[in-house]
Amino acid sequence: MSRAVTVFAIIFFLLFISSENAVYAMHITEGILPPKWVITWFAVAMPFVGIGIYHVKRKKRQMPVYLPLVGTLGAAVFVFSCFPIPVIALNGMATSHPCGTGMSAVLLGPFVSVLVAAIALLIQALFLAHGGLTTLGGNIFSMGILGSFSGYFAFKIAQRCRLSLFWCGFLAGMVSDLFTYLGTSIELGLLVIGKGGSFIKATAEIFGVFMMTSQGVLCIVEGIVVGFILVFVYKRKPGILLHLGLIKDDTKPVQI
Amino acid sequence: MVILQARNIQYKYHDGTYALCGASLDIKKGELLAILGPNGSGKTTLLKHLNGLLKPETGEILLEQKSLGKYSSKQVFQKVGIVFQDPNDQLFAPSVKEDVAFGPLNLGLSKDEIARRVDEALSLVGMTLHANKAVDALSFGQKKRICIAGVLAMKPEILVLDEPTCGLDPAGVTSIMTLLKELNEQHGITIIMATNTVDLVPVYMDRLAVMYQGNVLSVGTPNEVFSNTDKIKHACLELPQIAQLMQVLRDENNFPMDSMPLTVGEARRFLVNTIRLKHSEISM
Amino acid sequence: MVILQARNIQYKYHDGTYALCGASLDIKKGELLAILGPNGSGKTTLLKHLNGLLKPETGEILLEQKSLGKYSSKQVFQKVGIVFQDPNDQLFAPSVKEDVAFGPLNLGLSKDEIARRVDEALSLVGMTLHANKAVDALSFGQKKRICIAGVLAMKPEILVLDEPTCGLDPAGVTSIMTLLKELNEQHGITIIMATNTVDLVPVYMDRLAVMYQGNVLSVGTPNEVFSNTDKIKHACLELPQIAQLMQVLRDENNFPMDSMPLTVGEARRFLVNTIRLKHSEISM
Amino acid sequence: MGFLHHTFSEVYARRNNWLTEVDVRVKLLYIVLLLAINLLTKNIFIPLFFLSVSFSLLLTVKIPFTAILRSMLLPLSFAVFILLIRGLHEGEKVWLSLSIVGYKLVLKEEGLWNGLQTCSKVLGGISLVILLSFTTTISQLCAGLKWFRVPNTIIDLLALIYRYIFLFLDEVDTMWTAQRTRLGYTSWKKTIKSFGILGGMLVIRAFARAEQTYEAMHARGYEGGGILTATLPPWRKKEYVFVIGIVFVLSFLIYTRHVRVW
Ligand SMILES: Nc1ncnc2c1ncn2[C@@H]1O[C@H](COP(=O)(O)OP(=O)(O)OP(=O)(O)O)[C@@H](O)[C@H]1O
Ligand SMILES: Nc1ncnc2c1ncn2[C@@H]1O[C@H](COP(=O)(O)OP(=O)(O)OP(=O)(O)O)[C@@H](O)[C@H]1O
Ligand SMILES: [Mg+2]
Ligand SMILES: [Mg+2]
Repeated sequence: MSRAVTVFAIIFFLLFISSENAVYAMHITEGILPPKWVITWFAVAMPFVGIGIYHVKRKKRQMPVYLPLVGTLGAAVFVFSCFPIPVIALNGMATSHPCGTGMSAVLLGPFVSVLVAAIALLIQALFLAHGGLTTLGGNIFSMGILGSFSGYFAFKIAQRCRLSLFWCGFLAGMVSDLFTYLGTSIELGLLVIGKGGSFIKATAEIFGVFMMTSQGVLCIVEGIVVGFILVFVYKRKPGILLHLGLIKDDTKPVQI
Repeated sequence: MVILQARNIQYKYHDGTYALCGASLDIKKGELLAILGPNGSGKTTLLKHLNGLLKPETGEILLEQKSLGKYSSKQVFQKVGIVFQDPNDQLFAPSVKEDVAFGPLNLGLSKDEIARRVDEALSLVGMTLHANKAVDALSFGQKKRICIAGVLAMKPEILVLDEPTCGLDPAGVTSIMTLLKELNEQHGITIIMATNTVDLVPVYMDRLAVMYQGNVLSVGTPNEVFSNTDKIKHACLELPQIAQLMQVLRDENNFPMDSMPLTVGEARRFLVNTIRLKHSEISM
Repeated sequence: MVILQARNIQYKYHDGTYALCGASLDIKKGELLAILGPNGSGKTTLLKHLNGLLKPETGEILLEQKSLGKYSSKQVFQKVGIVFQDPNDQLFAPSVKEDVAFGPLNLGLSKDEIARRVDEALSLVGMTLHANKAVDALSFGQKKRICIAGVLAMKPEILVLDEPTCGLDPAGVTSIMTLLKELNEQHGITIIMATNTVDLVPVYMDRLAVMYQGNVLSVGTPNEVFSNTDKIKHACLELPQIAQLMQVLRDENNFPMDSMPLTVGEARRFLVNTIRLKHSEISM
Repeated sequence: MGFLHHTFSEVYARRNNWLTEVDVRVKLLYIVLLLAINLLTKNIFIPLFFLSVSFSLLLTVKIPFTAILRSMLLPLSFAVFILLIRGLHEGEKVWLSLSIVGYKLVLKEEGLWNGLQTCSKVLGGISLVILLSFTTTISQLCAGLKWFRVPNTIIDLLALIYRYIFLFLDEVDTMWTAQRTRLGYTSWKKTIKSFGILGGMLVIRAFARAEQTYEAMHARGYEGGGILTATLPPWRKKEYVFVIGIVFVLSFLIYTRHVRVW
């Protein structure tokens, strides 16, 4: 059985790199989740989005520039997630695309990052046909919630451990990417429950497929790029990181 | 000698707009050529074809009589340097020196060679004193110069510039144009620049091409091109101010002219002569 | 009558650069005033003071003889509209209509009134047909027009523009300047614009102010200001092309001039007269 | 344009045709309800019916077949993946057993049937979404969402993000090109580094843009309120007809038990 999965992983992978659209592989496509899970995931996602809205509203009242700031940074993260990152995978070089949620969680905080991810997913679902409307809740769960919170905590913990800015960014990018794929795998794995399959086995298999096709390397590469980005911004405009609360104050120089 | 040649280039953007519809242009070695045209006429698109950044749908680009496809992109980028309109889009490194070194570094040169090239490029654009400054601390015109230095550090034979004077004050315009003229005359670099400012052209340029709606309407010396005023009007352009004055004088006041003066110097000579002529005519 | 007055404004940015060091300027009701100056001379900074976007460190702005501090910021924004240089910073709504409606919406007007104002503003700038278009489907010049419409929809008495013609082709420049002239003459809106293009000034402007290093060097009609060529040179500016020609003719060739012609029309009249004069002088 | 090939644009939605003129509220209502039916139905032909109707509707407004196909490519590969996984994992009855390069593959009937059902739902659902997106502009969408009481913060952010995506794509494209001409992408290592710089520039740009945009908004009286007017015309007869239509379709489907509602 596992051999069969390997073969299909390869077929799947070839299918992926052959299509120019191998972009948002981590999004679950419209129509795949049954009604029960559609409702569940929406129910899980709603509170987080709600808290995100509350955060934006509160901050906006204190400083009105916050709304356009979330808008432009959200757009920047979206564009970042379109970068064709080259990764070394099964059959040599291929390109894949970062999730970007790790970066947005670091820049905007986890709750606002969920909100931004939700909007990005809506835009992708509608205008790129990546993901879907009924699967929006599920995708918000994996990419928005898991991605944002894991990335955010990775960053904070790394900072607590006094790692340099680069490694903080690296961990945020890598961990959030990993968790996004894990979330997607769990959601797909849950589908076999009650159909005679084993949830753990299916999840592990799907996660394995993701990791073996380019996404495994992508996690590391996304980490490196996010690390580079933070260092670059720190070198050129440290005020930005200070303003967003990534680093504490100007007096103590951040290790690079 | 023709060094770079665009043959019948047609190009369509993703959204279906035809930005170029059969544009052809010959660029001679060592000349300073201006491409003039209204907004959206395809200047930037044509410039991006000249070093293979965009691939034409039909037609081809010949670099030294060989199709661009026969070169590796590294070779082409080394031979044809391009400077875009907004300097803020092109300065990546925190300091001036590092930014200029970006190209040579990617060429895989030795450290000494890189340092030499950076110094040389900076002195060419007259920015040696600013080598260690942060990029953000520079004025707009200085940033432009650093962009040019960054490309010069790769020792291109051809320099392509997109609206190098846009957004600069008159003194800045003069200084950039003088720099380009110097690079052209003293270092033999072929220069092609797109511009919207007609007044610059007769003063600095050897030849000019007029673009309109994705086509090259006419090519020639400023005198040749500007004497066909209908074509200029048709391309939504204007004559240089001096030429406008001379044109009314010729057409409405019947001043006799062999060729139309285009610069302040030419106009002055012409006017002084005319008056002297009238003078002597009458006193005879 | 002076409608807006800057008195001894001093302003320092966060990083410590003094962008304005005691600039003073009077703006008369109903005039079309240009602010000329090299890059970094503080034009944009001064304009941002005129409607209270920036607060001066010392000095004050008087709007209709009352200090700006005595108005609520909403009142000021309604009286003084500002259009920035880059239209992309100002057009944030997805469609033209919604963008123009943004100002009236914030004024708390009724839906009907908003719709009426949007239509009116769009027809003033001649963009009624584009009301439902998406903002990114417009050309640069069209975007500029929509920016102006967005401000006009708030019915300001004073319109402040930062380099409205930068990056436009000659036809675009003419069309924007004609629009401004029309708004000024037919609708009585006082207009203040910063610009780098000296050639525009004598053709369209009533008065001009020259800025240099955070100060206003001189104010007056184009004739007054441009006749002091030393000051212009000092401020890193140039005379308009026609004025340059006239200046050499006056200074080097001793053409007698009462006042220096600055536009094509004036120069033509002058030249024709001079020649006729010489003519009659001699034939007498 | 390199890496932005997959970028989207509203070119089709900005055209004028009878589908773009249908009221956005009606469209949203239809799409959401039809998506629900698509999900709930046990009948494999209903999603396929949606697929064919959506396709023919899009073809009537002259949207190129290839454009539709291109946007379906990724969901399609996803669907095939699901089909195969289910075919391999679920059920007992062997439908086909074959061996490829030494591996023995057993496809089972029940799994394949279930997979086929999911496949059809993917196709039906995606085609409905595409039908909406190819005929609705973002500003119509915002107005529609506002009418359905979606929070203002989401709508404002949706509009802002959508607007700035295009701007940043252009800017990033220029920067990327500039890096490329100075050989920033000639090896894997350089590429990663150049992307880091590009991303950093993007963040810095976003920050500067936010400040300039806020200034421009502030100068037009913005103090933290909403940013869209989003006015919709009142309901016309046509819209009422459409809404009554969907009610009939629903009751018919429930009556014929193609849709099982728990
Ligand atoms: N990225 C793009 N996608 C789609 N269309 C484009 C793109 N860039 C340019 N165009 C279109 O192609 C045409 C030519 O554009 P181009 O930028 O070459 O003009 P230009 O002569 O450089 O104008 P300008 O003086 O404004 O710089 C225009 O109609 C423009 O709208
Ligand atoms: N946000 C800022 N932070 C720090 N310094 C600034 C800022 N904006 C402008 N400056 C500085 O203030 C001075 C005046 O700038 P300003 O933008 O007003 O000039 P300008 O006359 O508008 O120039 P330009 O013709 O280039 O638009 C310059 O020295 C500039 O470097
Ligand atoms: Mg251009
Ligand atoms: Mg300025």
